[in-house]
Amino acid sequence: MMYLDLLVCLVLVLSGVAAMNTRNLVSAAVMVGVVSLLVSYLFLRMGAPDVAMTEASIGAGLSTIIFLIAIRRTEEEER
Amino acid sequence: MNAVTPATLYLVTAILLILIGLAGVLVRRNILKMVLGFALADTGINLLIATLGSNPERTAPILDKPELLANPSLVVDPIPQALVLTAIVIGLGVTALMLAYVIRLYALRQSLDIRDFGRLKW
Amino acid sequence: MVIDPILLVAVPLGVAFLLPLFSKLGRTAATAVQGLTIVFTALVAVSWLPGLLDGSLAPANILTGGYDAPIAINLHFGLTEAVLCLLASLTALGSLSYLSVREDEHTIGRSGLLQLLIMTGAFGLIMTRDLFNLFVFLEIASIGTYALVAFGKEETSLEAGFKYMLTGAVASIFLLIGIAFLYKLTGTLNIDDMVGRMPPAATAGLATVILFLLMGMAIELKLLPVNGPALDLYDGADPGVMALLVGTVVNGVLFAFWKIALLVPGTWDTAIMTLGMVTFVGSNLLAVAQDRPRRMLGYSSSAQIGLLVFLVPLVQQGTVALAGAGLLLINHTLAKSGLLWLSGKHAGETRREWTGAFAGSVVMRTALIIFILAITGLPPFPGFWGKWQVLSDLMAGGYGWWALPLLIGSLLEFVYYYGWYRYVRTPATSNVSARPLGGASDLGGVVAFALAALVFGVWLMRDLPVMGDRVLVFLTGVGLVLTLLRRLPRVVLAATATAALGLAAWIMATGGGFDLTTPSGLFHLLIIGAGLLVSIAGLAGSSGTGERFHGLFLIMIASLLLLVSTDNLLLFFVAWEVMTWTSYLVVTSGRLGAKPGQLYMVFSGAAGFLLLGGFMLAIGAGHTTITGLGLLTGSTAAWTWGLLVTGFLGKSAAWGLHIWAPGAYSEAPDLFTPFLSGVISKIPMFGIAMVAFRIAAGNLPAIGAVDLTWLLALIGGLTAFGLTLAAVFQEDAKKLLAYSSVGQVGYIVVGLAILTPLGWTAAMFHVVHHLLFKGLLFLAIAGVIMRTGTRTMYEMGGLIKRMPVSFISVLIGIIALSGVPPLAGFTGKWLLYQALLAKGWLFILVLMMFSSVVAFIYMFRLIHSVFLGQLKPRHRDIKEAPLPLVISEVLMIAGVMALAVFPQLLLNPLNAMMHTQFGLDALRIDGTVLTTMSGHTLNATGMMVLVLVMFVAMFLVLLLVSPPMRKIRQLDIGFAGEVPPPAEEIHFASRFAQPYERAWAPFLKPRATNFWRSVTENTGGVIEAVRKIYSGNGQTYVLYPVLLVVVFALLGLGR
Amino acid sequence: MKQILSVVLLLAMGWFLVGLVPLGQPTEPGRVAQHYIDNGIDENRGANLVTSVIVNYRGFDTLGEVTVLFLSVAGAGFVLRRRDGLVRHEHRPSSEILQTGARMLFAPIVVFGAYIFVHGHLSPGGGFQGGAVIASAVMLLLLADRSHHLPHGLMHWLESMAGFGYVMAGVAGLVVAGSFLSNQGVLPLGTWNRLFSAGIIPIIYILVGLKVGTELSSLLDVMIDTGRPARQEGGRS
Repeated sequence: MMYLDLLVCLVLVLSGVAAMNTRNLVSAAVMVGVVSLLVSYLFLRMGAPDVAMTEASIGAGLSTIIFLIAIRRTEEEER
Repeated sequence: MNAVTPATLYLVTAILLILIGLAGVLVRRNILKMVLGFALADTGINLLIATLGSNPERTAPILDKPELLANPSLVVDPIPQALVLTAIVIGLGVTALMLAYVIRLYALRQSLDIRDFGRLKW
Repeated sequence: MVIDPILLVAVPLGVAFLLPLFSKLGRTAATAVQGLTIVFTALVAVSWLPGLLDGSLAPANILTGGYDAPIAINLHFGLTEAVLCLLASLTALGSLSYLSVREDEHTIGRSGLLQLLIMTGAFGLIMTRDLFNLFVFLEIASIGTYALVAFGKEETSLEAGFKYMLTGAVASIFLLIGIAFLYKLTGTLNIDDMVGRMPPAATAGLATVILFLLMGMAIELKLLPVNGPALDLYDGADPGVMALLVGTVVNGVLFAFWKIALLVPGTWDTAIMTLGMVTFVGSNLLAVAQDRPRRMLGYSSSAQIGLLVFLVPLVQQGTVALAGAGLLLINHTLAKSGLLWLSGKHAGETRREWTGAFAGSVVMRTALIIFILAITGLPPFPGFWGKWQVLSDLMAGGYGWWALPLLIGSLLEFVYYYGWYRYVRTPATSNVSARPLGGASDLGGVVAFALAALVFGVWLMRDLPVMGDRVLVFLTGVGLVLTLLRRLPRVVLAATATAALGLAAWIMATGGGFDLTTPSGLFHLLIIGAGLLVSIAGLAGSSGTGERFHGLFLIMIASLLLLVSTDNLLLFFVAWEVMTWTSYLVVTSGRLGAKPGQLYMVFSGAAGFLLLGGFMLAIGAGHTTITGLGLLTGSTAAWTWGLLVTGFLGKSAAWGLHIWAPGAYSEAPDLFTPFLSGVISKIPMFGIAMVAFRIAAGNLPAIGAVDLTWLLALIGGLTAFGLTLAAVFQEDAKKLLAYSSVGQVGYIVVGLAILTPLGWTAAMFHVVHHLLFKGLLFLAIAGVIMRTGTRTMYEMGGLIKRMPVSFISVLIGIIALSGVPPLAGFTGKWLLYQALLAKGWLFILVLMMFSSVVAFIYMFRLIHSVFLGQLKPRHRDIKEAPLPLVISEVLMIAGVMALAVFPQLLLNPLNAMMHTQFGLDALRIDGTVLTTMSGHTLNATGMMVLVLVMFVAMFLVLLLVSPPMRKIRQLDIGFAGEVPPPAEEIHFASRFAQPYERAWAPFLKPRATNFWRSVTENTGGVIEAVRKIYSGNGQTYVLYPVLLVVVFALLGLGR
Repeated sequence: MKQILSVVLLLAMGWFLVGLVPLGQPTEPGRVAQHYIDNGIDENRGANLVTSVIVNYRGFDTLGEVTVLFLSVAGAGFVLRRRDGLVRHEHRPSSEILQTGARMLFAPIVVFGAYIFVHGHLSPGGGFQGGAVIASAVMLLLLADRSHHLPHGLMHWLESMAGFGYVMAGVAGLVVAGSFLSNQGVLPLGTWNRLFSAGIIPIIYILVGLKVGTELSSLLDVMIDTGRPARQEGGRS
């Protein structure tokens, strides 16, 4: 289990870096959503199902959606 | 390497997320990207708080089984979880407001570059 | 009956949730519901106040969730919370009325909700005792702020709001890190519980945790240098929104910081105090360079918050009384909200665009100056009492050095606030910018807060003995009424003032207030007498526009009477500061008085702070009375004496500090200048004699071989010499008299510095005499200016036939001034020279004699250029000065003559006075014969007779021998086909003293002016460089907090 | 240049943060947490201790949290209130299948959301999670049919009443037990692990769920809607 955790953390950090590095805002927003989703897995692992549910629905779900809406109403590429 | 506990792993990850997020805020000039950076840092903070209450030897603070009810000391501290819940919702609120600002600022200048929004200074 | 304070949060929240439904009923309904809610919250706070104040009610501990802390979240409601909540309610109420008339079609029904929730967030911040709950309410207040700042001016407010959000988000991150780890360390979130469970300060990592917590708060508090976005908000958002924030969120965050500071180990105290003080001084310094009043208010807010942050550790460790900090906070809330509301009522963006603002509105002008006086910490407003308390406590607690930056920062506030007000007082050339915005319906908050500041400040004085003094209360009351009713006809104002002063004089005379053998009695007579003369002359009215100073004049006289009679350092300083601001306002009411007025105020402010510094040293040594100053010894005595004397010299415009004087004297209203020169400039002399010299001269160490009193005399001598010289080259009659006045004060300084009975007699004699003859000169010249409409001497001439009384007044005045027999000027100089001789200060003696000679040059011009020579054609129909002015002049002539013929009338009481002061007599007086202790004699009356005989004889001789006079036509000048140069170049009186200019050149360099200019320029350069840190880039603003964290961590603070 | 400085500073800050890692290792729960673990069931009868903490012990926080959400939705609406200059998107009608699918899915998702917050005191989840689920159903509807208009009147009413109800539930505690948001004596606490138990906790969590659901829906509506012309002009004529 520890190794799975390690892997998740690694992916999580890499997604974060990718989110900040990509020029495409949509993929960046999705990456941030992925980070949230992975973090919610970690919450589940540490005995916090309530938090995991919230993080998944609000952090990964709704936040990403409003980011996408905002991107759609402005620009999709970082100039 | 046996010193690396799950808590250490989570905390370091959380700190990295905070730093990556703030780096996005400080280095990327696109205001939408800056908001994304804050969202990332917020996630990191949430992970950090939750980790502070975690204990791999205990289970979730839901006493829905008689054996847990008999021995409540098997569950983890519920307070940090409650705090994280609140923090997540507040984070969403702040993000929503920031995005509303981004949309309006874009309508104002047709640009998302932070440097275009510095008329007031000194 | 008290109301459960939990309803402070519950009721507005419930209403806020329902508000979207209410707004369907219409805008008025929603606003009414909101207004009622805020009134309710104010009532909750008010219901607790009396009980909490007199101690009959214990502070409430409010539980939520049914359990006590730390199990559940609890709130605390004591006096501090009640006051803060009341302030928040009142500001919210004012803002509601202010913003509701400014709503456009897009904001209707929406901004109200945000306002209500911002207020509620502040209540929560103020009351909660739970660390995380504090964070939640902080977010409520912040998010409300982020949204509401989008109210109003589109572009700027959005930019500012977004940048503000960015730094706010960083603050949240820092705070959460701090809160989470503190919970981990203590196992609780309740602040009071946490205090007892904090690990030892040396615990590894604790310093970092505290650092994040503090830096999060620093961002929320807008301390230097993380206050950039806040400044942008003041600049870009609607001022009404900012006013709301000042009263709610800003105070709430401050109190939240107070609670968080409870958790911070004492090792951080110095760091917090430094950060606060750096913010206070730095923000004030940067504000000086700010040309946009609203942004300037932002800097000022940062500064005030910095000051309060500085005080937090001191109050918590018990060094400074909570009341001191509380008064500063209340004062700031009232004044800053008021200023912001007012700033939104004028369209000006830059200070220049504020020229002549609110000229049409007595209410707004009065409110504006009340707020400015309050925020610059002048009495009687609450900030003054707060500052005094804080300073005294700092001195008593051994933190005396911190008073220095505090005073410097306060002086900077003078510079920019009165710099702004200078533009307001400058008459507008066009009427466009002077139109107030938004009508009068939103002025409720402004008027209420101005009244609150005044009434609360006066209420704080209730226990001071001054409130029992009938004359003072009466004069101040009448003065206040006249100030507010200053639109009444001028004659009515002057008559009321005269009557009030007459009544005051009568009361004082029957009460023995004019005992000339005491310094107070002598000054009482001078103040009331000169005041009456000015008021009588005021009956004439004047051509000037702004001369409606009678109300302020009465307040000023009350303060002067208090100043010369009190033994209490606090009361002396109160009176001093009231004198300063009343005289400043009168000076600026002159037609061109705004600019010199600013300079006057800044120098007076500096003088005031020097005095304050001196008093604080004495208070730190345990003395609160003027008499107590005599017990000071050692270096405290020397420093106190030095600060006091420098302050007094600054106010009296001694050489080097004189650059404000000529402008202020000459641009003050014509009728006020005599008082300024005759009385106000003598008050510092009273101070030097009766306050500074309470410190025994024997206790003053010498600097090297130089005696401090000799140094003082030298400054006096240089003043007399330098300013007399400058007077010679003036073309402007009033300016000439102004320089002359300041120069004459130099004589008094010398007399006092001699510190012998004879020297002091000379000084006091000159005080009285100078008041009489200089008042006479200024009044006569005022009459001439009133009739001719000019102050330039070469534009006058030949007025002797048209204005004979004025001519005689000036003639007598200059004879008295020059010190030639037979008038009392000679007696005065004789006394001074005798004293100098007896003391052996020959260099000073030479300097004084030389100045006297130079004075002839300018005095001659006054009579020659103005009254003799050809009458200008346009002055052909000129009349004598108006009767009230003539009456005043005749009264003063009588005084001058009386002093000349019977100097013993004054010298006898002075002799008695010196006997009390020194235990020695100054003179032996037999009838009219004066004999000094060293045996020199002078017979004033005899001399008068002698001079008269000689004069008549010479006159007859001249009449017999001189050829008959020949009439010359005025334009009897021929030109050989050349274009005539401008009249001023050929007029005989123009540049009259030019030949001397080259001879005196080395002495005439404007050294003082150049010095002060280079000071301002250099400071300005530094400010310009520093304020570039506010680059306007939101990203940079986010960087600063990170930078600050790293720097502080690297410094190892708190470990 | 500034970028490099930023990164260096962040690394330095990170270094100090990593210094805190030893403080974050697992420890026994603190005094307060131990009280919740030991007495939580006795005092509130809710099996889910997190819910007890959120709704009862730290209920005041949660009220604030709901307010934050309410405030940010209102704030976003306030900031986006002016329609000038905003980008407008063409509303391409989505495919028939998507629209029908969305309508069919709507009800089950809402019911699922309601289930989550009704059982908040028994199992993981509660008002916030349930509310978010409901909002996702609304979002589905909005995305599938951009011209779909939410029943704003009903939503506003529901939102206001849920919020007001929450405050009233708190006041009920104040009146009955003398403490705002108290769970003692307002409603019977019932038996552990039953649906009808835990006093007013489920009531409050239902109100929170309704409020959060409607608020998040309005948020999505505000964010999506403002691109369109004002309702009066673009109405269904």
